Amino acid sequence: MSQKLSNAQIAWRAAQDIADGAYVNLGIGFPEMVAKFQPPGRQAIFHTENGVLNFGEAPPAGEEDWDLINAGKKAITLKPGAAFFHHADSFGMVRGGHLDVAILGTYEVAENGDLANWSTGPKGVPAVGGAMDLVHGAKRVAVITDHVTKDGKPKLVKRCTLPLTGVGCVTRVYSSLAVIDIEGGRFVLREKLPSMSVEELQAVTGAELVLPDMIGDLIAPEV
Amino acid sequence: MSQKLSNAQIAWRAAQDIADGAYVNLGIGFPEMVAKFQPPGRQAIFHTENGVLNFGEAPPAGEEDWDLINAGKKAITLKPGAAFFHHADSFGMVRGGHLDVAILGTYEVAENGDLANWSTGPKGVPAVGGAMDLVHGAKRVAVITDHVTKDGKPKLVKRCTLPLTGVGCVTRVYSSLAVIDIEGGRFVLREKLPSMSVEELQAVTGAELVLPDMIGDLIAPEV
Amino acid sequence: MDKTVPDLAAAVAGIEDGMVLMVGGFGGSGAPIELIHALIDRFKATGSPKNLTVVNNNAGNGRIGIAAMIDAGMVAKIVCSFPRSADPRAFTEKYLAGEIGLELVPQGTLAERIRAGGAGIPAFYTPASFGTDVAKGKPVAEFDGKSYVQERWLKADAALIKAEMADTMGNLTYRKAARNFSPLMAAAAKLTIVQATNIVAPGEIDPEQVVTPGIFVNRVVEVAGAKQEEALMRDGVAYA
Amino acid sequence: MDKTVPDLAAAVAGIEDGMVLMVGGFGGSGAPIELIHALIDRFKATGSPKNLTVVNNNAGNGRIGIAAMIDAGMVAKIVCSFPRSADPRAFTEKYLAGEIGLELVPQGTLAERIRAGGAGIPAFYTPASFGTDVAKGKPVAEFDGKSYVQERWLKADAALIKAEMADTMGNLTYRKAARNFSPLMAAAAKLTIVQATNIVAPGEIDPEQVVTPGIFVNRVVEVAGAKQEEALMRDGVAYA
Repeated sequence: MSQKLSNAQIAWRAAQDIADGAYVNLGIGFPEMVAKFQPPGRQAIFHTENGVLNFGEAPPAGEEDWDLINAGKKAITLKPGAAFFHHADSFGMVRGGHLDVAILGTYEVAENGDLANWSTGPKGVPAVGGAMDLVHGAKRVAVITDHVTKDGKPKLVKRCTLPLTGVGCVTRVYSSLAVIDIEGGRFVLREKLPSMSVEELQAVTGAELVLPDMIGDLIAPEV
Repeated sequence: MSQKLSNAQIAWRAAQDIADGAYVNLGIGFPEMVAKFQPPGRQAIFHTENGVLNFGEAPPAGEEDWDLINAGKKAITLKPGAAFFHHADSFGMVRGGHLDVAILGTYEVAENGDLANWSTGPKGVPAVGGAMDLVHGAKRVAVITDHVTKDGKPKLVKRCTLPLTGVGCVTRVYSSLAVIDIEGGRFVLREKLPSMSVEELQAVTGAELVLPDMIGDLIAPEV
Repeated sequence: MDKTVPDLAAAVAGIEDGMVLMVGGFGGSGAPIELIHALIDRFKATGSPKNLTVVNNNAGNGRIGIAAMIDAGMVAKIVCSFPRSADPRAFTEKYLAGEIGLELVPQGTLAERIRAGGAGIPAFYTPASFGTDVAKGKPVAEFDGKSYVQERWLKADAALIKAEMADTMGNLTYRKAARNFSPLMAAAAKLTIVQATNIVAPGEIDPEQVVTPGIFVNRVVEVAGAKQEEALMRDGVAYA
Repeated sequence: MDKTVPDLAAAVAGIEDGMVLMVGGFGGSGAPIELIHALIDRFKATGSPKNLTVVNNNAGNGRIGIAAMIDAGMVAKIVCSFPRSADPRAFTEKYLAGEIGLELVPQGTLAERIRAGGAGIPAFYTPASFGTDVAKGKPVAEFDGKSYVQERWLKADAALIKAEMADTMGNLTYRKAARNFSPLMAAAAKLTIVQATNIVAPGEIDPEQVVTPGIFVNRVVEVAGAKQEEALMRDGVAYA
């Protein structure tokens, strides 16, 4: 297992599943990278919690307008057809099931769909932001993540050990090694790196992988 | 008891208690008349349930804009400093305690503050509109009413017999004969027609009048 | 990402028997008359949609709009706060004959239930109707010493909405007090269908002036010379 | 009906010890820096207000705004969703020392609780935080087979709000994404204090473009050259 997808490649793979015209929220940090890899001919509409729909890339340095930021407090620009709204309306969109996809980072994700991505434990200052809302309501909640921690421990687990962000909310995991759906409380393997055997993948996954008849090759370009 | 205030005079009396700058909702029909009698130098801001603040009088016939109406579906005009908003925001203003005064008509009002103004019984088509919301939230909920029904029966009663609009919500009654506060579950007489004795007033009132030391004269100009 | 459809018939496609249909407007202000009449046209031609539950503040006026839907026999039930109007015959006659259902909801509760439906709030508490016949059978609870009624969200299969300006992505503005229930209904329906006086390109509506963001809108059809209910009433129009 | 006040000191009068204070803004976007600093000035001169509970999405950044209030010792507790920022030292140090309280609220729940406070909804149900540590001790209920957490409204004694345009009656617009929590807070506070870039006469704001109607606003003060938090950060300003 010398090979794995880079973060950019994971983001690229997640972007391939976003349909033209989809309304999408990308979590702060790593998930924001997904926006870069929209396939040609498709236009997703990005939502940010602080009240903007249809924002675009960061402006050039020095041209920031600090009243025009995303949930990560980074300066953004608008695309034609954008809209502003207040925070209650913004989270109405989230909870109300109006987003097609939310893509989040994670510390752990469990085979029952539980997500733990907001706290690594009781020390330090806790901060939850919009994650606990985002995991509810979006038609599809996906996570993008390295398959294992820096110490090599599985991030895809039987049950989360860290404080939960949401219960039974994740439907798909894009990892550095595989694409896995969560169905009926199980990890169902959809794609894996071609260089890797199912046994090798199982060995670094914390819960049993269900193996359908068809398992695709997870192939991402150099990005 | 040959004498009583006209509807216009009742409306005039109610208007005297509306402070400059007050935010006010006037119920459909008779209460709308209160707007005509704002004392000189005072400007109330009128709210209508269908999403307008600071509307003014009806436009001349033939100049109506039917997208600019009040809750009674009558054409209105705007004053400078008006605002439009949707129905949930409009009733947020109502329930949220942002209106200073709501003035409603009534079938019955009880000494415990209960109001019955939406239904005269199970026959016909029931219709409630915004009354059940308006009786909650306004800092002061007042009713304007004839003191008795057309048959001479008291409209100010010990307990309502008709279906309630709201429980314990009314704080002041402007009638054709008196001004009465509701305090501690009792009718407290504040003003009465000078031509009428307390005994005569009590005789046409369905619950006991509490008599404070000072009872004012209810005097309204010819309007 | 172009939500425009070519005509009214295409706009109202997919509204089927038994659906819950929200209809924007308060009286004639904001009433999407042309969309409603297109739906009646379909019913006359095909016998569908029928058995609809219609959510609106009122229950129709005269012989046009929602009243014409009732006259035509398309409506099984009305959810509204005030089933009266200048000419409420269409509803009144069927109601008194037991041929149409009525769920009477206080106006602010109706607005908030629809807002809750769009915002993913399954239930909330309101002081409105506590202690009245309208609250019978509903859960009550006390908060800070005051009593409240629990109300549930209200969602729809489809909504018919009249906007002033729309861009092709479905961002909307409304004209004056015509917005009333429409922004709430647009969010609470699975299929939100909009007739707009004027359709423009994305970017032509100032993002700060969008009232209903396009995320809540599925289809937009331009109806330039939209009729006002009151004008049709004075002309004595009967549609059903 | 003129809600304008002559200066910042007059604007923040009446905010007293122990009050719950909502502060608009999301990070620096919409942060009413000048109102906050006027409140700090009063505290430095008089020792009051202190023991404040501050409601904001964040818990301050650098040594200005809310962070400077914390540094000055005015804040007993923060209610927020995300007490982190580019430079969160002011809060972090006091929090880890046990000198400041924290009520952590999911961001959408925070927005909805404030909205409920302004709209007279004492409690509502949300899916957010169900099954997590944040929901511990809160009532839960099931609707249509799904579990939800009951949340209570959030109100304030006062709110500090930054607007773009205000008329003298208190009707407001906001600049771009700077509106965020502000329209909600303006409605949820007893005393809503606004700094506006530009104050105009009634009628100069199109009634369709008013975001916060004046009914929610008590005082308006003009602050023409308002500072942006990010610009002050880059200049290394420390206010407390």
